[in-house]
Amino acid sequence: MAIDVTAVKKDFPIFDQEVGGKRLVFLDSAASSQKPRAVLDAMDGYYSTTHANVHRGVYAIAEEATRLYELARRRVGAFVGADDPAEVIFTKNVTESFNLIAYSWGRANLGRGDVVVLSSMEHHANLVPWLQLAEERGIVLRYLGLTDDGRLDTSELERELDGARLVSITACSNVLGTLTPVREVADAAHAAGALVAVDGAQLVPHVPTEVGALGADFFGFTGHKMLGPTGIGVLWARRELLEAMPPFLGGGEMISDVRTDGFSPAELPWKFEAGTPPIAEALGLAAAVEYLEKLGMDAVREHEKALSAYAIASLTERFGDDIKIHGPLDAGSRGGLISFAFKGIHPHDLSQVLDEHGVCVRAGHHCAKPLMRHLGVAATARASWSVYNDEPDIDALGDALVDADRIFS
Amino acid sequence: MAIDVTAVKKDFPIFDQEVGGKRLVFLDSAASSQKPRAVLDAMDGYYSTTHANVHRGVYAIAEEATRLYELARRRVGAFVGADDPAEVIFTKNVTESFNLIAYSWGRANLGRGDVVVLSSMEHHANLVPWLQLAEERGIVLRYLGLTDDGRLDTSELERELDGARLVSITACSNVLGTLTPVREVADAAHAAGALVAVDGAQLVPHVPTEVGALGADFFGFTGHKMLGPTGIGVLWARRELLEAMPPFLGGGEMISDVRTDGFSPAELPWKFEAGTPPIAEALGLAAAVEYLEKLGMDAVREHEKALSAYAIASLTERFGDDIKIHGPLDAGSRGGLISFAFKGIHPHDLSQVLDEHGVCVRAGHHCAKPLMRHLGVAATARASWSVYNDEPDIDALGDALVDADRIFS
Amino acid sequence: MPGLEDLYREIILDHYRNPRNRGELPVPPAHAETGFNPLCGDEITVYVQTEGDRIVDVKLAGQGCSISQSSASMMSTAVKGKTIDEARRVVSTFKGMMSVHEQRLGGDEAERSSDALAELGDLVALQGVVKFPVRIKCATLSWNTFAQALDAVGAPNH
Amino acid sequence: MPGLEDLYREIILDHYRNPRNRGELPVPPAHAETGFNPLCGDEITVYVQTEGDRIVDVKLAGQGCSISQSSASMMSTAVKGKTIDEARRVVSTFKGMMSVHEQRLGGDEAERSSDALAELGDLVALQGVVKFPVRIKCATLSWNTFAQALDAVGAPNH
Ligand SMILES: Cc1ncc(COP(=O)(O)O)c(C=O)c1O
Ligand SMILES: Cc1ncc(COP(=O)(O)O)c(C=O)c1O
Repeated sequence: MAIDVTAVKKDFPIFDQEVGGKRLVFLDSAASSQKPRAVLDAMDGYYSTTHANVHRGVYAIAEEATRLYELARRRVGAFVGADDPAEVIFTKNVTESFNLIAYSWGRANLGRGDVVVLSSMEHHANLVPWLQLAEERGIVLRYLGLTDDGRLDTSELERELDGARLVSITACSNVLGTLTPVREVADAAHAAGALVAVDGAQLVPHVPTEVGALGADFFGFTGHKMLGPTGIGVLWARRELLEAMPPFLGGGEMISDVRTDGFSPAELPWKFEAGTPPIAEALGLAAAVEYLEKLGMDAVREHEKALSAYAIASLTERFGDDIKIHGPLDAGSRGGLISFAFKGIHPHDLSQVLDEHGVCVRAGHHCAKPLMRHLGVAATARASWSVYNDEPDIDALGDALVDADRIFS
Repeated sequence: MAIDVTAVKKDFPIFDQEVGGKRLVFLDSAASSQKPRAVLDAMDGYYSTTHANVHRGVYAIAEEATRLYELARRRVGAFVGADDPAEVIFTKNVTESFNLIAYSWGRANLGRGDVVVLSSMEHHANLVPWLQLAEERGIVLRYLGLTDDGRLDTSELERELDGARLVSITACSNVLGTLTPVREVADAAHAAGALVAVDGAQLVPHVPTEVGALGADFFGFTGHKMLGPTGIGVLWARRELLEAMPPFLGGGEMISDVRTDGFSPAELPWKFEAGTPPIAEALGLAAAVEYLEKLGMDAVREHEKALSAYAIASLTERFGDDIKIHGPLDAGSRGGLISFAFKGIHPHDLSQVLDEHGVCVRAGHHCAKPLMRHLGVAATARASWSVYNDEPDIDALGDALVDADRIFS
Repeated sequence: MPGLEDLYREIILDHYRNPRNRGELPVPPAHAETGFNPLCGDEITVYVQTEGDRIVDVKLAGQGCSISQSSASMMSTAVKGKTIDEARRVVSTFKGMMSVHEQRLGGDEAERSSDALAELGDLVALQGVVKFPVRIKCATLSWNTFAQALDAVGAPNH
Repeated sequence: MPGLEDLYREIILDHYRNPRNRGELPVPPAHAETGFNPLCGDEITVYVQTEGDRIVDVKLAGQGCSISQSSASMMSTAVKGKTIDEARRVVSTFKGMMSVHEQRLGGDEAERSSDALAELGDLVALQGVVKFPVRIKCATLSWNTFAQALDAVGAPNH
C-alpha cells in the first residue's frame, strides 16, 4: 500500500503551523525526524496515568510502568528482528551505543596493534570512540575506501580485513545516502575472524531491517531519527558477547549485589542500563515503531526510494551541471537523502536562503569530517525525507535553489 | 508563601485518576516524582512547533530549537547557582554524571593506591563507578562512617581525609533521609588537598541549592526526581576541571575537528555532550525548574520539612515501638523522606498491602546495599514526599499499615 | 486489578508464619548455594543433601518476604525425597507457571496444562503471584538457587 | 522573523564576491593562525605582518560561507595599518556587537553603545547576523583567529 502523505502529514502536529508565513517543507529528517501525535500521546499518557520508576516498585503503577517499559523493549527489538529482549539495550542515543561497544567490548578485547576496520564514510559516532581507543590503547584503525560514485569499495575486502578484530561500518551513509553491502562485509569479516558492528541510524527509519539477515554482531540505532523522541537509542548485540562483556556505566539497576569492596552485575539487558532509564522515551519509541509498522516498512521504503528518484531526476533536469549530487545516482542504492553542491554557493548560504522559503535542509560536515576531506569539500547541503514528504516538497527545494542563485550570482 | 497542595495536585495530571478505585497516594517521589502539566506541555509544544536537531541547523526552527536548548541549560544551571553555562553538562541521568567523573577525571588522575573517600550511605550511582575504578586501577576506597542515629560521622574527618584525592558524597541519603554537612566535609577535603564531588539527586528537588555555597567541585543531579522528565541528568563542575579533563563519550557535537588519525574536542560544555542531546527533556527540565521556582524553593523546603515532622510524630504516636524510623528523628536534619521497619513485616509485603489502599511506597535496598548491611536489614520501606503531598497522604499511610498488621500478624 | 487475596492465600501465609525445613546442613556432605534477589536484597541459602540420585534432605537459611519464604518452604517439602530428575521436573513445571508474565508480555503462548500444575500440589497457590510481576522474582528465588545446587550436585566433579 | 535582507546586505555580498586581502604571507616574518568552525567545517588562515607595534599587512586564506568570507575581508581592511592595541579594540567592539545573542539568552545586558559601533564602519553591516544565532560563529571565525594571531605576535618570545 502506498503512503498517503496528506493523511500522514495530519498525524504530525508540527505541520499544522506555518513557519514565517510559509508552509513548512521539512527536509532534514536525517538529522532528526518529526514526531507523530501517537508518539507524544504515548509519553503524555504514560506520565499522566502510570509514571513511576521501573523494576523495583511493588505497587500497581510501578508494575505497570515496568511492564510497559519491558514491552517497549520487545516491540523495538522486534522491529529490527531482535527477538530476545535480553539482547536489546536502551541507551541515550546511538552515539552512546557505539561508546558502549568501544568502552566495554573494546577495552576488554583490544590492545596495542589490534586492528579495527571502519569505512571512509563513518559518522563521528562510529569514529571518535575508536580514535579515543587508538590514543589510549594503540589500536590501529584501517579505513575501507569508496568508489568514485561514492559506494563502499569492496574490491580489496579480503586484504583489508586481514587480521582485523572488528569491522564497524554504517549501513547507510548520512552524507552520501549510500547503502552499504553490510552482509557481504559481515561475511568477509567473519571469515577473517573479526566481529561486525553496524551503525543503523540511517537504515532503520527507512528500510526494513533484520539484524540476523545483516550478519551483525552489534547493531546500533537512534530513536529521534525514526519518529521517536530524543533521549533514547538502542544497542542490540548477540547475547554471548554481551554476557562476556564487562559492564560499562556503573550504578543502580545494573547490579545484582554491591559490597563496599566489589559488585556483581545484573542479568542482561539490565547489566548495561545503569540508573533510571529513559522510560517515557522507550514508550515513545515503541509508539513510533508501531506507527511505522502500521504504514508498513516496505511501503515506507518504496515511498522514499521514489522520492529519491524524483529528487535526482527533477533537480538534474532543472539545474543540469549546476547541481552536483554526491554518491550513487540510482535511488535503489541509497536511503532517503541526497547531499549536493549547487553553483559554488556555500551550503550555509544555501540553507539560509532555502529557510526563507520554508525549506529546511542541513548544511555542514554532517559529523563526517573525514568523508568531507575525501570529497574535497568543507561542507555539503543535504536534503532528506521521511514518510511525511512528497514531490511538492522537492519542487519547493528546487524553487528555492533558483532564488539562491539569484542572490549569490 | 505556603504551598497550596490542593492547587498543586491539580497541576499534576496523574492525580486526576483513581487507581484501582482508590485515590492515588503517591509516596515514592524519591524514586521518581510525578510531572506537572507544564512540563509535558513544554515538551509537546516543542515537538509540535520547532523540533529539529540542535547546534548545526541554519534554518529557523533549528535555530529556535538550539536557542531553547541552551536557554534550558542556563535556567537549570541558575536553579542550583551555576551561572556559567559552560559548566553545565546535560547527561542522561545522575548515574551518567558520576560515571563521567569517574571515567574522565578519574582515569586521567587516579592510579594505584590513590584514595577516594565515599560515605557509608552512598547510592550505587556514586559507588559502582568507583568500585569499577578500584578493580581496574587499584584505587583505594575509604568510607566515612555513620553515627548511631544515621548522620554522617565527621568526628574523624581530618584523619579519614588524609591523603585523599577525591571525596564523593551524597548531600542527602535516599534511604535515611539524612542531610549531610557537605560544606564542612568540602572544607576539610580542600584543606587535605582533595576535590569534592556531591550527589545532589535527593537535595535539589527539595532544598534550595547553591553549588558555590556547598563548596562542591563536581555536582550531579537528575531530572526525573525534580518534576522533570526521564532521560536527563546534569553534571556541574568547575570550568578549569572540565577544561583539563579528557572527553568521555566520543561522537558528534563534542568535537571541533576529526581526522582519520585523531580529533580535537569542542568547547565546553559541548565537549561532554556526544551525540544528539536530550533536547525535549532539557526543555521539560527547564519547565520543571520554573514550576519549582514559582512555588519558591524556600516554601517547598518548609512544606516538606513540616510533612517529615508530621510523619515522624503521627506514625510514632500511632504505632509506638512497632515502627522503627531509620535516621535522625528531627525533621530539620532530613530531606523529604522516611525509611522504616514495621512489626517485622517484610517491606515487599508492606508495600504490596499499602498498594491495595492506593498508597505507593518503595520497598527494597534503594540501590544502597552497603548501607543496608550497615543497618543490618535486607530492605526497608520508604515513604517520600514532594510538593503534591499533604498530611492526609501520611494518614493514609498509617491507615494502610494497620491493615498490613491485620494480614500478617 | 488483581486483589491481595490472589497473592496472600491462606496456605502461603501459613508457610510464611511456620516455615518448614529451616536450618542448615553440614557442608560437605551437603551442598549449599546462595541466591540474591537484586530487587529487594533478599538472600536465601539452600542446602541439599543427596544419597545416590535421591534428595534426602533440604534446608533453608536466609531472609525474605512472605512470598519468597513460603515459596522456599513449599519447595522444600515438594522436592524432599524425590530423585534429582524428578526434582528437576518440579522445578521446571514451577518455573513454567511463573513465566506467565513473560507470556503476557509476548501475548502468544498458551496457558500451562492443568495436568502439569496438578503435580505441584500446594504450590499452585503461588499461581496468583504471576499477576504481580515484580513479585515473581521473590517466588522463584529459592527455585533458581535450588536448581543451581542440583547442577552442582549433578556435576561430574562432585 | 528576521528576513534575508538583514543578513545579506549589499556590502556583505560585495566583500564576498570581491574579497579583499586574499593570499598568503611568508611565515616568518609574518605570523599565521588557522581557525575552524566546528559547525560547518569552514577553515580560515589569517596572516599578520607587524612592524614594531603596527600591523602592516593582513592576508586571508581558506574557505567559507558568505558571512565568514565577507567578515574576514572587512576585518582585514579595518585592522590593516592599525597598531596592535587599536586592532584589539576593534576586535573587542566587533565581538561585543556579535554577543547580542548571548545577551538575548541572558536578557540582562544593555545594547552596545552606538559610539563604539560607529568605529566599525562597514562592519556594522554584519549586525544583522545576530538575528541568526547559528551564523554568529561564521562572522566571528576570522576575528577569533586574528585575535589568536595578535596574542602570539604580542607574546614575549615572539
Ligand atoms: C542519592 C541518589 N543518587 C543517585 C541516584 C540515581 O539517579 P538516576 O537513576 O536518575 O541516575 C538516586 C536515585 O535513584 C539517588 O537517590
Ligand atoms: C549514520 C549516523 N550515525 C550516528 C549518528 C548519531 O546519532 P545520535 O546523535 O542520535 O547519537 C547519526 C546522526 O547524527 C548518523 O546519521
